[in-house]
Amino acid sequence: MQRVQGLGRSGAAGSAAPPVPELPAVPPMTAPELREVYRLMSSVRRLDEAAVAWQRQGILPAYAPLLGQEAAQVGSAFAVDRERDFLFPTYREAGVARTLGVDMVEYMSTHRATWHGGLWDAAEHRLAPIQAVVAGSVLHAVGWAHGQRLAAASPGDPQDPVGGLGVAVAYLGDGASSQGDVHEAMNIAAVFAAPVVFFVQNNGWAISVPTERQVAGGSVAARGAGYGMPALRIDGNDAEAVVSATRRALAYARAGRGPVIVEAVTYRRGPHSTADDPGRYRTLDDERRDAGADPLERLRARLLGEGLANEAFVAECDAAAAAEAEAVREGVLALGPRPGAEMFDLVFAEPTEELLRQKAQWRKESEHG
Amino acid sequence: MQRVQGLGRSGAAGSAAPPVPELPAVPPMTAPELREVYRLMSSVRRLDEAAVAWQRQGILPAYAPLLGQEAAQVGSAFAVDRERDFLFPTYREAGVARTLGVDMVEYMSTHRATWHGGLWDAAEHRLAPIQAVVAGSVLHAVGWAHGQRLAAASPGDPQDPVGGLGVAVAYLGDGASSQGDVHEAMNIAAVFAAPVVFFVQNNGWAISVPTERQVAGGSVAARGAGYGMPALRIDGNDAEAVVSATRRALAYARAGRGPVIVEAVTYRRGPHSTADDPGRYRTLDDERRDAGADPLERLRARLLGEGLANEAFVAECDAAAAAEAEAVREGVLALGPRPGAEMFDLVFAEPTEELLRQKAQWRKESEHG
Amino acid sequence: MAEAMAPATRELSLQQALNLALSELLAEDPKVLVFGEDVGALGGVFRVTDGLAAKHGSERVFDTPLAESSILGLAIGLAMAGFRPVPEVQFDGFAYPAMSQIVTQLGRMHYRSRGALRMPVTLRVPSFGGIRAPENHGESLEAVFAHVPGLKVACPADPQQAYTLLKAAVRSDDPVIFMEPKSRYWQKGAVVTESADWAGARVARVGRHLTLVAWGAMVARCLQVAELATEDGVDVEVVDLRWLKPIDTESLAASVGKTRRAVVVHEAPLTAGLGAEVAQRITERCFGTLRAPVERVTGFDVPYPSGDLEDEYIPSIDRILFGIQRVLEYRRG
Amino acid sequence: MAEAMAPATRELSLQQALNLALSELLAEDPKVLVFGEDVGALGGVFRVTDGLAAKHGSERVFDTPLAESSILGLAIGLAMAGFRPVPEVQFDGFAYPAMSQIVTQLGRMHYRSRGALRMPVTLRVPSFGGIRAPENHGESLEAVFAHVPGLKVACPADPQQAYTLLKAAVRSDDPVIFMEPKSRYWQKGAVVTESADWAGARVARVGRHLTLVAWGAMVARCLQVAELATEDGVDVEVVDLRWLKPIDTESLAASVGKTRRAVVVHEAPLTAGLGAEVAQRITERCFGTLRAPVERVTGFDVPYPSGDLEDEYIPSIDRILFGIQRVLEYRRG
Ligand SMILES: Cc1ncc(C[n+]2csc(CCOP(=O)(O)OP(=O)(O)O)c2C)c(N)n1
Ligand SMILES: Cc1ncc(C[n+]2csc(CCOP(=O)(O)OP(=O)(O)O)c2C)c(N)n1
Ligand SMILES: [Mg+2]
Ligand SMILES: [Mg+2]
Repeated sequence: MQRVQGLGRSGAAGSAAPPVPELPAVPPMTAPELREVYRLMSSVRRLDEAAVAWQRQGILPAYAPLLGQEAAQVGSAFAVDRERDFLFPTYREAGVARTLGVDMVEYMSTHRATWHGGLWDAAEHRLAPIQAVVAGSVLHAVGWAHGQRLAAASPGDPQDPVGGLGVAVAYLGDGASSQGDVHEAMNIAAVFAAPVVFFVQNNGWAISVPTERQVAGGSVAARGAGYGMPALRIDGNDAEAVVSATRRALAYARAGRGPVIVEAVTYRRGPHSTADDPGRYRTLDDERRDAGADPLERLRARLLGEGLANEAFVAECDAAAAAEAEAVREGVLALGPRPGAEMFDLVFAEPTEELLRQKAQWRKESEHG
Repeated sequence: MQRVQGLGRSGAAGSAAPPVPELPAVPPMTAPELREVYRLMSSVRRLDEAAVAWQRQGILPAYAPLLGQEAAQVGSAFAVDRERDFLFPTYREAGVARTLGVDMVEYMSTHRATWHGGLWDAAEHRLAPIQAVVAGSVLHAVGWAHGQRLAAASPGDPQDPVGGLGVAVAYLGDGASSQGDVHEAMNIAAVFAAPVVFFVQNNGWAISVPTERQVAGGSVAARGAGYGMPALRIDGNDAEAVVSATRRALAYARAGRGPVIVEAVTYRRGPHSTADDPGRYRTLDDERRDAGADPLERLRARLLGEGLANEAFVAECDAAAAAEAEAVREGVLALGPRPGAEMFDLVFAEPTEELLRQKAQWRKESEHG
Repeated sequence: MAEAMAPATRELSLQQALNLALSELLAEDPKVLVFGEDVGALGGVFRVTDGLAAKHGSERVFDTPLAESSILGLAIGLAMAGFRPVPEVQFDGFAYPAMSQIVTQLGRMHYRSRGALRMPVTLRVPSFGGIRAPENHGESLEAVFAHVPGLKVACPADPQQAYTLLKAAVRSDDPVIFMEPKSRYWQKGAVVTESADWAGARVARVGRHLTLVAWGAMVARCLQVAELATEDGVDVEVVDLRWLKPIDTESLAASVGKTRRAVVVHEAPLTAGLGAEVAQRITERCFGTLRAPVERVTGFDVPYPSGDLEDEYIPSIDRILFGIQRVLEYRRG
Repeated sequence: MAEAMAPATRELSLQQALNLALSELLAEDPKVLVFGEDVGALGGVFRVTDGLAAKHGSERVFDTPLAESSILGLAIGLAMAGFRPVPEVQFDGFAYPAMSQIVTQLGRMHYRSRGALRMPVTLRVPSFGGIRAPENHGESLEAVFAHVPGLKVACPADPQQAYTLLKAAVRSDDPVIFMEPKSRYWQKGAVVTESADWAGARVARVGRHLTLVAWGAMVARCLQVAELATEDGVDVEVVDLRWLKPIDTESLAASVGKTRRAVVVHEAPLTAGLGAEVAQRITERCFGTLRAPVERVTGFDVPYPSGDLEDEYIPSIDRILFGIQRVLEYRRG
């Protein structure tokens, strides 16, 4: 091991940027794929707008809208292999969940204050529970991904696993990129060549703090080079750009070549959450200037413009989305509180006497109904 | 604020590397400066070797040798302005302390198990206490540095503070660079344009883990670009290269332009600490191959070769170093344990009744002598 | 009413009382700095820092990137540079990423440096549950903070305490963790701005038969319980602990020495909660007069639950009344 | 002696007992993984993992970069992927940088996911003081860990316990924090490898007059104290708590129900230490028979000091004897 790599024999200074490999190319999306993405984005848009309304109607205590991020969320989740990949969401990933086929009543249960994390089965749907700690699950993605390498290891060459590795997709925001855990995750993933895609939705804001006062240098993707990790910074409002970039990243990781950053540049068109008041930190003019074109409208214009779909298809998507939102609304309304006993029963796989005692006391003193 | 910077109107992908400013040039070192650095390095070498011997003799319970890192430590500390800069050491910075003029008995008191942190006055010597938590003080350096900007702010342009800013120098190792706090510190320092020099001694090892299984991409300096931060990767065994790089970095930070990374590539020639057994993870052949030329010998050869000093000077430095080491040995031997009452008295600036009560109980039940 | 509203008395919410105290602290000492996530233009997610950046300048009241370890690390470095930092972590649960800086650095720098480096840092932590918040936004960390050497811990229960304790905390030359009961931010009360009553615990209600010990949002609940208990002829004393470290053992002993019975109430989980410490201190001092073991009515040893279940988790009026009953009906076995 | 050394019994140091247990666990279950800083080629700074990488492969026993939050984060992700991780943080004080992962993730993932994601993670933490180590290398975090919902906490006192408890911890499907008393790593003792005695607390010495409750390195010290106390005719029972969460309250009550007097001993600071919980549990269960308040002999509320002062800080034999004396001489006031 030569320790002074990056320094010539003369000891001349430099910053020793490591070489960064190229990502594989992927074929363009097909028309059915684009239509499917549009259908999903319509559904997500409607659900998201509905959830904001439900919060105003008192059905949900709070909600974190993803308005404007539909292409980033649907596109990235559309690209994954739902049989073997595993996704790690934040608290703003309704579009990812919907694309993976998670029951949206089970998803919305978090915002209904029914159950932190949501009611869906994380193992079955390969979508980890909702994560309320910013950057809290990025390291889990690396651990899970390293596990895929370990499982694939043994005989063959781990650089070229048979059939390819399952890939972890870690979702994070521009704000999250400031957390130490994100650096640790990227560094370790690169050292271990773990199959992870760090999917960054840079939506311009972390609550009231804009990206330029958050992310030194302005780009999370720009950090990849320092780790010798490929990184793509893409227009996150262009659904095909998102699908293609994620596919390229997945192919690279799947082949055992290591992690990739995809930074989808998008815009948080709504408030941080329904409790937020963006008027305190940005103007409507700012929003108009910065938001760029609406991702759903952009895809619609393209589909219609290139003759990949017609108005009837758009109308059908709209109608399906409306019906779906209404069904979710009914499901959410029907969600009762979970039985209090679950507070005790779900803590451990192997229950303790102490918690059984506390549960008995709770039953005696508090159980309602 | 245009949020899709780095993406053209076409939305084309890229990694959006931010522009990285140039560092100012500095004049070459003078002959007296080079001699002074040699004198300091001789003294540090002797003290360090002596401390290892003291550990074997039972005078110190443990010691972390810096053998091979003399140029990096003396060179960087030699470059600072001892009136207004502030340095944040790790647990392996005897060379930095000696160069700043810290009493080396007070420094060695840490290794004598007299007082965690050392006995010198951190505020007076502008050297923070010894830090046992890897990367524990890197953020303090950023906070201290941000304080210099705040103090300098008011009327004038903070980009060009009158007389220049005090600069914080944060010492860290290759291993430390894996810690989340280091990323947080670099990111925030860059966002705040805080006057910090991150001085990385990449000595090839973090205990038993070599840099290539620690630092993705192989270089800590390479990370600067992602933050839009200038970074130098230098031969850390070349004393003049270290002094010059640190001076350039300090000048840049002092002018209010922001933080800089200096990565001094060096080699930990000794064990991690006197408790370590490097034979378990590297061979003597590895060491011979990787260590490179000894920094003290290199500087000596240069001074003699270029006629900047003569053998008499070298001998005089040796003799002074030997005498100094002997004096420190006597001082260390004379160090008695601190009075137990300090356990209680030094916790708070404003003492509490509770601790006074505990101290009284301790006096009653345990005070010896 | 006109008299009660004398110049020095104002009717303020707890959140307004904190805001006023911060503004006055910023005005009185140029070394005071306020920072954290979203504390600037937004004024904090609970509006505690509302208007402060505009009034005192965005150098002195500033947003940080989203990194709690950094918020603490900056505070420590700024204190070393002579400032008097008042950082905020946005919610209790986000003190965990800063735990190494809190425990190994903030609490030890004065000691480590033998007093050369003072740490006049007040860390504001919106704390506890009760507002149907997302996961990890309803934590009660007082036992952890109180266990850490080198820290002091304060916790106001009402607007007056919020104002007075925050002033005392920020003016202190030692690090103080300042736990704000977020479910009480909007509660109003009279605030006397020149109050000097900030040290030690506080008797929030005088009573004869039993002492309830609480802090933060549980104080108001205990006061409610005390009113209900009068219906059964039980006269409850309520002690608001206020300083969770150091604990004012004298005041606890004085109260329980009189009432001979005690129940301690907190939201945090039972095991190794601060209630154990309070109970044990009472027992140590009042063993001879105590008529029953001190009872604890606390959260359970489970993760703080989602909104639908939080009333099952937080000590309810019923559960506190059960606790009182157990103490009153206790017979030596 | 020949009989005592039957096939299943070996004379091992605590560190060797842990090494043997880990090696057997790696052999019995291919899902077991061991990782942390310097646990591979070096075998750990305390040699607990010595030889394991060579024997079980460097995929299953591997070094991580120097980042404790990552070590926990990796463990959680690996558990989600079906592994049974046994991570190590190198020293107690470096659990703090991992605290958010420990509290908000490791302890909650099973609950959050409604049981869909199990967390069979055993986090090994070389703990406590007594070896003249650098700063932050002598911490006692048991009160913090015990307060965290969703974790179990084990702490062996001798080679036998080390072996048996580690096996139980790793085989458990729940997260266990495994606190190893580093000052006892080199202590030897007989280890019966097929022991099934691992649940709950353990009576380490039977006695009649007073119960000493301890864990980790303090157990051996309490056994010494018990021998000395016999000289004064005091017959001390020593309870080794073993599991610091959940606490085996029944065993405590059984012992103190008999002796009617108790002293709890720990290295951690007094305030909000686990001693308060133990004392309060004893008081709750034995109030009627207790002859004196439970005493606590603990570290002080100060940062763990440098080597020269650590014997002043850690409960000494003298201080424990003083505590026993206070209990024996207690008279109701
Ligand atoms: C560790 C942590 N710190 C603070 C918060 C409070 N908080 C919730 S979301 C948020 C902003 C996150 O910004 P970003 O990562 O850009 O994601 P976005 O909300 O834009 O989707 C903050 C500060 C938190 N949940 N977790
Ligand atoms: C947070 C933390 N984790 C682990 C350790 C144990 N430890 C002490 S030094 C060290 C290696 C540090 O390597 P590096 O940063 O390269 O510095 P060097 O020792 O080479 O000078 C480790 C793991 C520690 N002190 N602090
Ligand atoms: Mg964002
Ligand atoms: Mg190193």
